[in-house]
Amino acid sequence: MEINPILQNVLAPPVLFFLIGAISIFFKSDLEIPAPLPKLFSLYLLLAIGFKGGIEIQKSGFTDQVLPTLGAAILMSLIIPLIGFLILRYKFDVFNSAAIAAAYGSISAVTFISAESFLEGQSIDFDGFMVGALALMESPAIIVGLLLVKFAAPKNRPNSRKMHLSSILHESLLNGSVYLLLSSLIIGFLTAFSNPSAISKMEPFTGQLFYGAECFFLLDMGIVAAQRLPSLKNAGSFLILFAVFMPLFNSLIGVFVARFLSLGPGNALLFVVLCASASYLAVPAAMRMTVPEARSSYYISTTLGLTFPFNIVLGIPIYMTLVNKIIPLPPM
Amino acid sequence: MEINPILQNVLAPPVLFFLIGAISIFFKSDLEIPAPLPKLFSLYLLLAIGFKGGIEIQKSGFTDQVLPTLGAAILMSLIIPLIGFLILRYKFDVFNSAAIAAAYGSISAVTFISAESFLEGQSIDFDGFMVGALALMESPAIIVGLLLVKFAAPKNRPNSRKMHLSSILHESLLNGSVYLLLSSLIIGFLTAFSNPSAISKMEPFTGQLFYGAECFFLLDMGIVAAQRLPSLKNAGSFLILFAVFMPLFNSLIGVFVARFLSLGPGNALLFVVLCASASYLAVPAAMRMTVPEARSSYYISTTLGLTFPFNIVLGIPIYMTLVNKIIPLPPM
Amino acid sequence: MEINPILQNVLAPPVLFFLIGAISIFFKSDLEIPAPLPKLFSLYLLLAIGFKGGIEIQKSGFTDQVLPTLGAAILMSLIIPLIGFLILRYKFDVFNSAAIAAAYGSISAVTFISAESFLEGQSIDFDGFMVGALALMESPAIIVGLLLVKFAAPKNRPNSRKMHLSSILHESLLNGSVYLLLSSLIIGFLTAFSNPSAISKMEPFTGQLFYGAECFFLLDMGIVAAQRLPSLKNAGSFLILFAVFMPLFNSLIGVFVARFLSLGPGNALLFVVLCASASYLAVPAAMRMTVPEARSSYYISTTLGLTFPFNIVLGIPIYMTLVNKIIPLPPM
Amino acid sequence: MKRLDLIFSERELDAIINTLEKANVPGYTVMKHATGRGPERVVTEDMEFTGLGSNAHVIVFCEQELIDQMRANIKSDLSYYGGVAYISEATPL
Amino acid sequence: MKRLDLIFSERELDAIINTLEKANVPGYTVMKHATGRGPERVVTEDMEFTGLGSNAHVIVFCEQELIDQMRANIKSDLSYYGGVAYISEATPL
Amino acid sequence: MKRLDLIFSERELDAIINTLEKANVPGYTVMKHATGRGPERVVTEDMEFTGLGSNAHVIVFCEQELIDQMRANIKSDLSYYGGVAYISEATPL
Ligand SMILES: Nc1ncnc2c1ncn2[C@@H]1O[C@H](COP(=O)(O)O)[C@@H](O)[C@H]1O
Ligand SMILES: Nc1ncnc2c1ncn2[C@@H]1O[C@H](COP(=O)(O)O)[C@@H](O)[C@H]1O
Ligand SMILES: Nc1ncnc2c1ncn2[C@@H]1O[C@H](COP(=O)(O)O)[C@@H](O)[C@H]1O
Ligand code: NA
Ligand code: NA
Ligand code: NA
Repeated sequence: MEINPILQNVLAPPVLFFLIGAISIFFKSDLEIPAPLPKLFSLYLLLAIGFKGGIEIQKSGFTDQVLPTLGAAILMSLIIPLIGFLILRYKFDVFNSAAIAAAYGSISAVTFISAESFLEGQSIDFDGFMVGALALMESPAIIVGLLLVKFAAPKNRPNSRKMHLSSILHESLLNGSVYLLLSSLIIGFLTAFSNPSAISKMEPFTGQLFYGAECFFLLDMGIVAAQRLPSLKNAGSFLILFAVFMPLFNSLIGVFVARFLSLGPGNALLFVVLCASASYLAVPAAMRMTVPEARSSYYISTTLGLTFPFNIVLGIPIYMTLVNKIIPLPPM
Repeated sequence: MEINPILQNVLAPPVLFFLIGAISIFFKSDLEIPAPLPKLFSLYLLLAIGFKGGIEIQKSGFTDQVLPTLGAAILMSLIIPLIGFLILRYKFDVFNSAAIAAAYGSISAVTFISAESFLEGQSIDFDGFMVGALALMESPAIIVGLLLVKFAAPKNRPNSRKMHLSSILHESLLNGSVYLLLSSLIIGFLTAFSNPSAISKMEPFTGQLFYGAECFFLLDMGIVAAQRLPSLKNAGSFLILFAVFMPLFNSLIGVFVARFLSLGPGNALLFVVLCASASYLAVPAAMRMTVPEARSSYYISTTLGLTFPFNIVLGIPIYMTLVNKIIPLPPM
Repeated sequence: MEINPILQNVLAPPVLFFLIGAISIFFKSDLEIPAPLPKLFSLYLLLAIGFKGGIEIQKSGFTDQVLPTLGAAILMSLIIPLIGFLILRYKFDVFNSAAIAAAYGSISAVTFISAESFLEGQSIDFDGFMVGALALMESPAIIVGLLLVKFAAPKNRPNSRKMHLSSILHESLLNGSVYLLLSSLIIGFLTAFSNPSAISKMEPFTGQLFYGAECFFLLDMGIVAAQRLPSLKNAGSFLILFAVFMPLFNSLIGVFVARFLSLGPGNALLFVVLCASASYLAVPAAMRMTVPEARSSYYISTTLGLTFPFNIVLGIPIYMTLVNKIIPLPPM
Repeated sequence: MKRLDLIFSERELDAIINTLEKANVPGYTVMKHATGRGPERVVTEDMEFTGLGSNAHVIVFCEQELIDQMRANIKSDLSYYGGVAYISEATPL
Repeated sequence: MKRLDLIFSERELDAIINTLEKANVPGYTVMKHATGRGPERVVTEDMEFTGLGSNAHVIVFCEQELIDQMRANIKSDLSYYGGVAYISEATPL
Repeated sequence: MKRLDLIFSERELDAIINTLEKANVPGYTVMKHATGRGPERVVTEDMEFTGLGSNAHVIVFCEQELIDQMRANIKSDLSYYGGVAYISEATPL
């Protein structure tokens, strides 16, 4: 009963394409998706998910659940990096600890998308406003990470010109992927509000094409993830364990918060997945610029090489089982 | 009553995506659509609009209106650069005047596409043969521009090896974007004629996807346009005024010609937009090769940085108001 | 009666786009589809054709015809390079003969796709398992080619470090395009088996978009093919004749094998096209690495510059006529 | 004349170009999408879509004085963020 | 041996390659999608899809004599259309 | 310090990087998508999607000794598969 959802998940096209991407690296195939094609799919997915989310939010309106859920989402993205930081400090310096912790406090949009596809495959409902939670959880962890560096390591730094509050806010809120997701969300909202006929004209692009483009992108992500693995070895076993147990730990907190918020099973899974996923777009970009002392291979290899595949292949069905166990079915 | 169509236009997804692209530059976001992705969308839009236009022309046949409209379109693309040249000569040398004037005599396919989307949003009909006018108006202005250089500046030029008539025709007719639009038009025509079942097989690609791809491309165009603005400052206020008033002036001529041709409001708007828009694909390519004395930043910054955004955001609804005021509703 | 199918074929959008691509080169238009956009379409087509083929195979099951046809396909891809090698040895050394022969023993997925489009245009049925034949025919010819080099030229080679059997298998089975096609086929099969609801979610991407993407890619292929033509001149008339007569010869063998297998006209055409087409993806990649002594311009110019256009424009309708003449209509 | 080759993360491109412009170099050329390995980092093509991006290779042909003038700024940028800078001789055609 | 670096608008690539081929250079390498600034123009990546395109960086390893032979042609191309050309020393490995 | 420029088919990139890594070079930079012509082959952009791919341009700044150490391996790779290698002088900024 616990293997079944995992197998079902693994046999869905997005996960299968992810796996063949990864396998191509182990077999040293020369399959390659050259730059900037992955960027095209990455931009497309952010635009489409934001746009559709905006429409859904406008349609469903701000129900009772929306504000508490969004608030809890932001809270989680503030707390998780603090916990992560404390754990990582056992082994790493302030810079690396803060950078890695920030990545785990933030989110991965593609993991979120995969969870949505999983729910659709199981015919479980979820709400559009969860995309709002996705968008709101990208940035706060970056701010926490940078503040941790600012206050925990004030004297070590030869050159802290980039650490003014304004540049911290800039890096966290105006990062390309944050900006595209948020502004597509707003456009979706405005369109549903003032121009509903345009929704059906966008639908073939943002809706129908989405699942296939997701598969194509996951094929690339499989390649990328598998290419990160060797550098994980250098990172040491502490970090490898962290990359698997931190998402599990975060999912546990997440599922109890979801229960407290009385979220339905679909929304609950998405909430848990947001807590459990880690960022490889916005956070690395911000950390590379503002905390160059941190080794980028640490925060990239763990998030992309281990946490992402773990979540895509095993995590999502595990979290679903967790949700089903811990959250009582809603009355009705 | 005059603000309403502008607001309505601004709240449509293509214009909204254009605006968030532009805003991303003002906020110094690192959102970026790396080359050659914009080229992909640019090629796609030319192919799709040509193909669909060719089908429409075959379907509707050559009605009474077609030939006069196409003739008037070509005439406009010959006259506008002459007027522009005379105006620009107050401030600029022959080379720059001819190059800028040629850009304003030619057209912008994306402005045309935006006008079509605007009409669809307002449920106003227009005819497929207007794509023929689009295709026919790309080249003549290039020829006029090059002839102006050839005759107005015969002795200044150290090296005029490129100015044979054959190379003028080559640059104007075989430019990649002209060629792709024209040949897609012919393919659409031939397909509708001899292979109508293929139309529905193309429809998901050239039809359904179009609106979304247009939005994505306009996101990039917003970025590009906003990045041109700083160099406009160097261009001086004369050129800035030219970039706004020349399209308005051209739209005025255009609307009276459209009235004279008894075009319906949809076709009339498209005709006016063709007159008012300026080229950033075919003309710069041709001018860079044949009139290297002209500063490319002049003709690119004005067309892309000011005229294009002006037309997309404000121009189209203004021209619609103009059309509604000046052209009597067709009987029936 | 024989010109009719050719004209009909030439007036279909994919072939028309191919032709305008080629014509753009003859007219020296600067139309260009910059790298890596062609790779995007190439990857997409392989993924989509594999996925759809896998679904079809699962749906139709392994009928009586499947195994004999697949076996015959493999056999053809072993025999054709041997014949080709014998012919080419009249003029070329072992290295060049083996490399060119391998290319003609293998297949071109886009030629196959064009034949499918041709059949759909003529409303002739064909079976999904033919994609299996496509996938199985890519590699064996590579192995034959490398074995020919290994045994026919053992002493000439200064450096044969790459010619271990393991590396021969690696180059032939793990080439990117072979791998993507095969694994997409498996994913399609698994999806149809365990996750049929996902098929309709993939359909807009792998199905509806396919025809348009094929047209876009053929536009590029027209450009590429026409750019190969000048280097064909250097290759000499023997190779030029080979590039046209070898496919015709292979189609003749193919049609008799198809008759022997009692294939219906649709499957027969696809089988013949597989025999007649030549590889420009998997084989050149493998030969470049393992037989650097062979001139890549020989095997690329013939396959891309002549055989591919010949098959797309004239070959397919000719083969159809052949199939109709030689294969009796199935009873019923 | 000298040729200055700068290779560093494209995320620092704006900072470096600022330095070049402030020194009034006669021109510069930027090639993006470079990958590689340095003492500190491996940069691979497959990571380009992530927040890390790839490297930029900047070439500047200019006089030695200009280089001397920019040296401190460039060195500070590169030492903080990583990257290499090399000078060689070059003669205008 | 010498190394010749040419940087100019990709629109002039055919003309320059013609010049190189006529001089029978042993080979050349082309890197497109370069951007930059020169005395006359700024070339940016975002403009690549427009009619202006970006720059090409051409490297030629060849003997000094060949360079002398091509000098006039290259200079004329570059002076008319813009671009830079620099020579440096290079030794085959 | 020296600058080593290697230009060859991207299909041989892994082999060459192996050679560099074995010699413990301090770093290297790779620029792909280069095209060109050599004594043996023409490499064009339009062929990049086929099995042939395009060229890679690899730059290594390192000491002369390392180059001497790698010479044999690199030469063997390049002679078998094609490509060029040139050394020039370079001074760290
Ligand atoms: N010795 C070297 N030779 C050539 N390129 C180098 C060398 N060292 C570093 N690089 C380049 O500089 C980039 C930044 O290096 P790093 O200092 O490790 O951040 C690397 O990714 C390489 O592209
Ligand atoms: N001093 C320089 N150093 C490096 N690249 C240059 C220099 N001057 C010009 N360039 C390059 O040459 C291109 C053409 O310059 P221009 O002569 O302004 O058209 C520029 O876009 C730069 O990429
Ligand atoms: N003399 C040269 N100067 C610059 N690049 C060269 C030269 N010779 C060869 N190349 C480059 O090296 C690649 C491989 O050459 P080949 O040895 O013909 O395979 C060519 O495609 C060019 O990019
Ligand atoms: Na998280
Ligand atoms: Na105009
Ligand atoms: Na074949």
